[in-house]
Amino acid sequence: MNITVLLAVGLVALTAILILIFAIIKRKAVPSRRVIPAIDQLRQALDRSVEGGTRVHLSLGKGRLVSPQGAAGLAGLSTLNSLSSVIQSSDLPMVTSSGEPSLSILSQDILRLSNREHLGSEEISFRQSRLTGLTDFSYAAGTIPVISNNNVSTNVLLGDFGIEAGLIMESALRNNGTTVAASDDISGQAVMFASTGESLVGEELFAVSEYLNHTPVHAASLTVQDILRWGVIACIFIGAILKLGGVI
Amino acid sequence: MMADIRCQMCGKLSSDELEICPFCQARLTPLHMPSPSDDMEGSDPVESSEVNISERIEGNQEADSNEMDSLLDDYIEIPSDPAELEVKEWLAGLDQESNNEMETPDLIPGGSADTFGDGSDDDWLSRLNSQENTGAEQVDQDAEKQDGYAEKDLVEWLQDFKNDDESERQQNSQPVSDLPMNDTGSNDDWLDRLQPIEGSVSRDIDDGVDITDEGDLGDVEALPESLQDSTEGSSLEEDIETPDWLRNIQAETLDLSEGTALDEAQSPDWMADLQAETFPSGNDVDSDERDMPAWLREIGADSLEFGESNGSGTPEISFEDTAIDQGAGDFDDEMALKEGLVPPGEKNQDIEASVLEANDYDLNSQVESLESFRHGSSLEKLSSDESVAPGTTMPSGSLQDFTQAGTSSDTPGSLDLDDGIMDDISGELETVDLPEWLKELKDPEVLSSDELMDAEVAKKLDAIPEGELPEWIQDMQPVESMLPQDEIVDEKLNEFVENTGPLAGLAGVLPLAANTETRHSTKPYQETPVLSGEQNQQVELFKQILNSESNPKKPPLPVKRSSQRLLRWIVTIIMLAAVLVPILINYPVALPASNYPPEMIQVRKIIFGLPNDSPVLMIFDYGPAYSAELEAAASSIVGDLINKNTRLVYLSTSPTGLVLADHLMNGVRSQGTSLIDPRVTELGYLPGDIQGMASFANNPSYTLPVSTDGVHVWEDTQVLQDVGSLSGFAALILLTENSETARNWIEQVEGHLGNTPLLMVASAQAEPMIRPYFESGQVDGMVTGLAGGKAYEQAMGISGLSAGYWSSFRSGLFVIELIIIFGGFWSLFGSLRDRKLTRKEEV
Amino acid sequence: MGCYRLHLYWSDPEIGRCNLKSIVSTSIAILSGLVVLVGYFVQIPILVELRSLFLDWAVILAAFMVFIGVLNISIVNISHFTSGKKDGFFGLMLIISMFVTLALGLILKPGHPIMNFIFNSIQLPVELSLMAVLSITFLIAAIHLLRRKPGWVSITFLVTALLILVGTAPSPFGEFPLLGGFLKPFIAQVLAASGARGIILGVGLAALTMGLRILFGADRPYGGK
Amino acid sequence: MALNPTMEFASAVISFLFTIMILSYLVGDNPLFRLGIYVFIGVSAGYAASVAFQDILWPKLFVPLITGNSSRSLFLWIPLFMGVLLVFKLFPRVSRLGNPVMAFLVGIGAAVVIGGAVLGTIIPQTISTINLFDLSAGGSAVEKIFESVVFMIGTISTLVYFQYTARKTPQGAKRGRFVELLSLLGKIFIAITFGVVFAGVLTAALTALVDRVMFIWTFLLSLI
Repeated sequence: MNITVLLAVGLVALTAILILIFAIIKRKAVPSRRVIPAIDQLRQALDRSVEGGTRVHLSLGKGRLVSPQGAAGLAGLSTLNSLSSVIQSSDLPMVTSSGEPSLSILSQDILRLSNREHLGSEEISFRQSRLTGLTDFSYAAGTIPVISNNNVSTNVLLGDFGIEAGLIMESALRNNGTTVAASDDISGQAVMFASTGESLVGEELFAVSEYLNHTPVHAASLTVQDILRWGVIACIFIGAILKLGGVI
Repeated sequence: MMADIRCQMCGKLSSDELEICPFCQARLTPLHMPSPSDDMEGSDPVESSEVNISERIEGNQEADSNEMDSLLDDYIEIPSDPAELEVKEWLAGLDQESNNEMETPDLIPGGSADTFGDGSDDDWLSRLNSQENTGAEQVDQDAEKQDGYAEKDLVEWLQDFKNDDESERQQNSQPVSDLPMNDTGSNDDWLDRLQPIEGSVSRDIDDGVDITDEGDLGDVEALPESLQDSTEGSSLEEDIETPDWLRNIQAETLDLSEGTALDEAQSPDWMADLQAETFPSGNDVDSDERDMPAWLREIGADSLEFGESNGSGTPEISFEDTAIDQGAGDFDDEMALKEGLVPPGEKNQDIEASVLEANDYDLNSQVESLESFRHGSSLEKLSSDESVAPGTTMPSGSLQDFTQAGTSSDTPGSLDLDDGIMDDISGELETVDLPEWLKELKDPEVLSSDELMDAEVAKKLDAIPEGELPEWIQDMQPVESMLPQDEIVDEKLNEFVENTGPLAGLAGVLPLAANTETRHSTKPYQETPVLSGEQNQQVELFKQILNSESNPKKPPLPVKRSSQRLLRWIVTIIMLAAVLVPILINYPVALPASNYPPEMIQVRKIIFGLPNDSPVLMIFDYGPAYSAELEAAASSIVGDLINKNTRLVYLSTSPTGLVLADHLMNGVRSQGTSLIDPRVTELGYLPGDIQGMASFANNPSYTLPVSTDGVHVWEDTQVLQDVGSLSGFAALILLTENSETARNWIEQVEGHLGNTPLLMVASAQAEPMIRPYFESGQVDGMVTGLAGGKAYEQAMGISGLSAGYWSSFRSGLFVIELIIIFGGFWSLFGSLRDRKLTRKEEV
Repeated sequence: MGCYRLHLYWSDPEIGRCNLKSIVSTSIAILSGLVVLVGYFVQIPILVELRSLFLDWAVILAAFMVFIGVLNISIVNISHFTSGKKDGFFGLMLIISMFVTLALGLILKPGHPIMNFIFNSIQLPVELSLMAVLSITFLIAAIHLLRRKPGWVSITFLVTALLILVGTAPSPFGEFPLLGGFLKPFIAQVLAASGARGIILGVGLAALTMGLRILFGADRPYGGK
Repeated sequence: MALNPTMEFASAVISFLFTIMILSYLVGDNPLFRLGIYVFIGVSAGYAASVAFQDILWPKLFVPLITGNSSRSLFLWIPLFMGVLLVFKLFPRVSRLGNPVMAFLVGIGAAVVIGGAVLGTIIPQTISTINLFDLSAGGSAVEKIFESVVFMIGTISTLVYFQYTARKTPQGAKRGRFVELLSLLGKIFIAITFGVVFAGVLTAALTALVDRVMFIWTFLLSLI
């Protein structure tokens, strides 16, 4: 087992232990978090949608489940889980779109469960959780009618998006909708930064569900991320000094 | 039941066996035989009206209290007619009456003490909403046209009252017909008598506020509402000093309200209750007058009653007139000042305003309605202040019963409740119930409150021996010391000599007339100390809550779709022109690329150094959307590879990669950049993303054993027989637009390449993420985008696909730069202008 | 099911009822994940074999997923068409084009000239055209950026983009040697690359905790949570 | 495999029509555009499904099951069964039957995410940042140190920008001054990164626009 693998095992084990510890010890505490303007804007947009009886649209991206991009899709699903309970009070049920069949199926499960918890019925329409395409651009193009035909006023893009997200955001703009977007892909993030009022950057994509709906485990994972962040910074700093000194 | 008797002088309880109060030596039992109605405690309205007098006196000012107390005492001490016999019993039953209050249901939501805690403003609002619903139901009942009031038709509060007094009515073994409210039947009687009066009232109101007889039920129904409202409203006047003996009465009675101190925090609460009571009108009022809020009709009715009385020209009435005007003015200014709800001068329009605005249930209009109601109630208060004679107050007993029925034990201060009742009495007197005993004193026809008052006062005063000044009056001398400090006793008062009643021949006493003169100077004293700073804050907070509720959250400014479309069209036309013009005018395409990037130079070196017939692996991992850019970047590289007669083997981890590779090869052929036919082998599609990459990197011949033609390429001497692994290739070229795909490939093949160079043809959008791998040496060379392709062609001295795009690309790029510059400035100035406008609006 | 919070896991009887079902799924997720994860790090033959086997199954299931996606798209668009909703006709066109392409692909294989013809005639030009539309869309977005969120961050963004664009190709007025030769490489290779690395590292950390939450059974999208 | 001239012309005509349909979106959303994207969605889905069958299911599942040559053929019945269970996800009443399969995929996906994050991102990116300070790589030492320091500051400050933990203050959650300062710097680096990437996106999209305009022009010329 080489040094890289050892480091990897140690990092994974450390992260797992820290998450468990913080989830148990701090389970009753609500940690203080920095303000993320995009998430505040999302809350306001959700309020307006619920009050205005318009629809909320969540797009989960195209990240395949069994791939490194799957994390973004899973983060989107986690957010959907938080959103679905909020949106239940709206006149119109929220609609989701995705470019990956597995995400579509999982989002249907989440919406079905949410309906059962809040409305006592598992009935959801396939139209409510749609697979709009099987390739990047067909997915984005297929989302355009979802936005323009469903009285959508709030668009949330959370997942793995490339520059094709520009089509979705353009459609939202043409329908006077509010868009809050996040992607794990930097090209997608750059496009979202330019096209939306407030966009989530980088790892903020993974923090949305905790900001919207606090749970001990999600809170612990954010805290652990902060700890690891400084660990990585320390490694870079010390490693750079050692490298300059010729030690390593 | 009658264990104790409350002394009307000191208010303390004494045994019913005593005749003289041990505390103040006042006579407790009147000199007469008990009447059959002795058992009727708590059920007689006049009884509570006595309490009303004392309590109202306490609630107003000491001077009044002393004076009225004297009248009251005489009236008790020297009974002269059957009505007075009953008066004593009512007095005796005061405790019982109060105890009944304990059992009455809470018809004044929000009156509980705990709602004042923490200034829980949200609670008012929630109660407001709950009241809204109940209010709506009441108005629905209003809408029902009814003949008389059968028990089933009694409105909610009346039903509650009825239930509460059920036990007492049970005790009425022998109903006394001359007592109102002694059973349900009598209850109906007075209500029936109310009908015609209401009709006249309605007609009177028609001049001011248009109400038809259909609203009668609403009138009757609204009575307790107004009572409750007045009750709460009068609770604002509790900062007044009260003499000890009155304090005792107050203390005794206040126990009923579970010690709810009359703190200033009550203000929002009663406002909430008032607000809630007005909701029926807010909900259901439409152009149909019958839906007009009941309390509103009362105001109209009472005001007009006073107006009518003015016409009769009796001195009190003329006085009342002025008092009303002044009081009303005071109240409106005061309200406008305190609550800022309605500017001064608009008070007379409030009623109409509330009715008109009630249609769309605007909470602000509800508040205006509330103010207008208070305006009305103030008129009644003033008038009742003038009519302090017992006769005036007696009829209010029935109202008192209603009120007690409609007052919860936790209503802040039942004394206020009675104040409130008194406020309404003078207004209701002519229109509402005249007890039988009172009718016996008069002609059959209905009398005005003032006539009633005169008759009663005259009767009581005549019964008092002349020249005798009761000792309790002496105890209370000097009168000036009991007057409010700000009250000036003018000389006329001292010169005044009483010529009737028990004070006949005495000067300087406080006759009714004198009292009425001082009334003016005491008005502000009565009305002014209403809201404290905290209460004002709470009123303001309440207003803010109402406004925040009625004003929806501002959504972001909607995008002007027309301007958006126009801008889009303009930009589209400009861009199409910028791209098309160079083609039309045959713009020279041989313009040099910006520079030769080092990563491109590395690619050129490596391609140039490849031996002939060497195997080169190409991985096509881009989507159709990027085919133009990547084909432009890669076509000349592929052309060079073909010219070197390399064995091109390609695969793809993208489902469309292979067909795009085909498209590229065909493009290269059509471009004619290659001199010979390419030796191309298609390994096929590599599924599984990173797993597939890893698998192929570990063991390519196992992962993709055969080509798409079904040839076992790894065993074919013409293709890959000499290549067992990735390190066996002369070069590995990855064409991708996705930095993640690039990263995955780099990571997976890194350990298997050996000396095989890894080159990359990438989209310009992925360059910043891929470049670090070139910087770190993980990637040996890179061509990025059209510019990179053009630079490569230029370096190789060929004119390929990118050269064909170059002139249009350059032109389009230049226009984009200009649009970004000018558009950016335009937006910047626009946003600055918006900021200025926003600031101006804020200012 | 409601059994998505660890601390609720055993409390609610309704939850308890559904736990049995969710526990099976959760156990499968955790076990399969652990096998693959340990297989990354530890080279125990059986684990490596299992990991490889599971990954192969995942690839096959992903292919099944594509067909489930096709069915999903069909159901939605058929319902659009039958219920006479807006775009119902287009939905019908979608289904026809999808099944014609699928049938030809199953019969002729994707590499066949007919399949290439369909691809080159429809998918390729449409995607390129959508990309062309995006060029206008992004340009308009850049124009509105300072109006939408004025501030130095947006200005930095636009100035950087402008510098890179100017450095990409010489302008009609000639070339800016300093820009193309030094400034653009420095911005792209140092400033932008460092920022990109910071973002990628952050996303990596977040992905790590995200994956662990699933292996803990805290996040269970397969059960609806 | 090249097409014959007739097929090529037909392909060009259809390409032209679809290009016009999609570009009409620049004028506004319209039925032509809708028709274009719906057909496009159908074709792309059909193509992807046919690739999934021809390149994955057939060679990796059905052929081994039919021929039984594969040593793993016994194990292939399991994914086949799981695939059948997945179909139940389309039917709400029995969709729970597919949950274990989804759980399997999610679990494997989570492991892949963790492995990719640790072995593919965190450790390599950290190491390569450290390696920037390797002066033995050649080049001017001062220039290299300067670039490496700037690079490290950019990476660190960008990382710090994302820190979530903050202190509770009367004005709300606030981070420490030092962290705020670093995150401010990180914001600049992020803006620069996005600016560079956005420029790349614009040029990539512009290339597509140029390609389409040139295609339309050449097609129209070919008609004349």
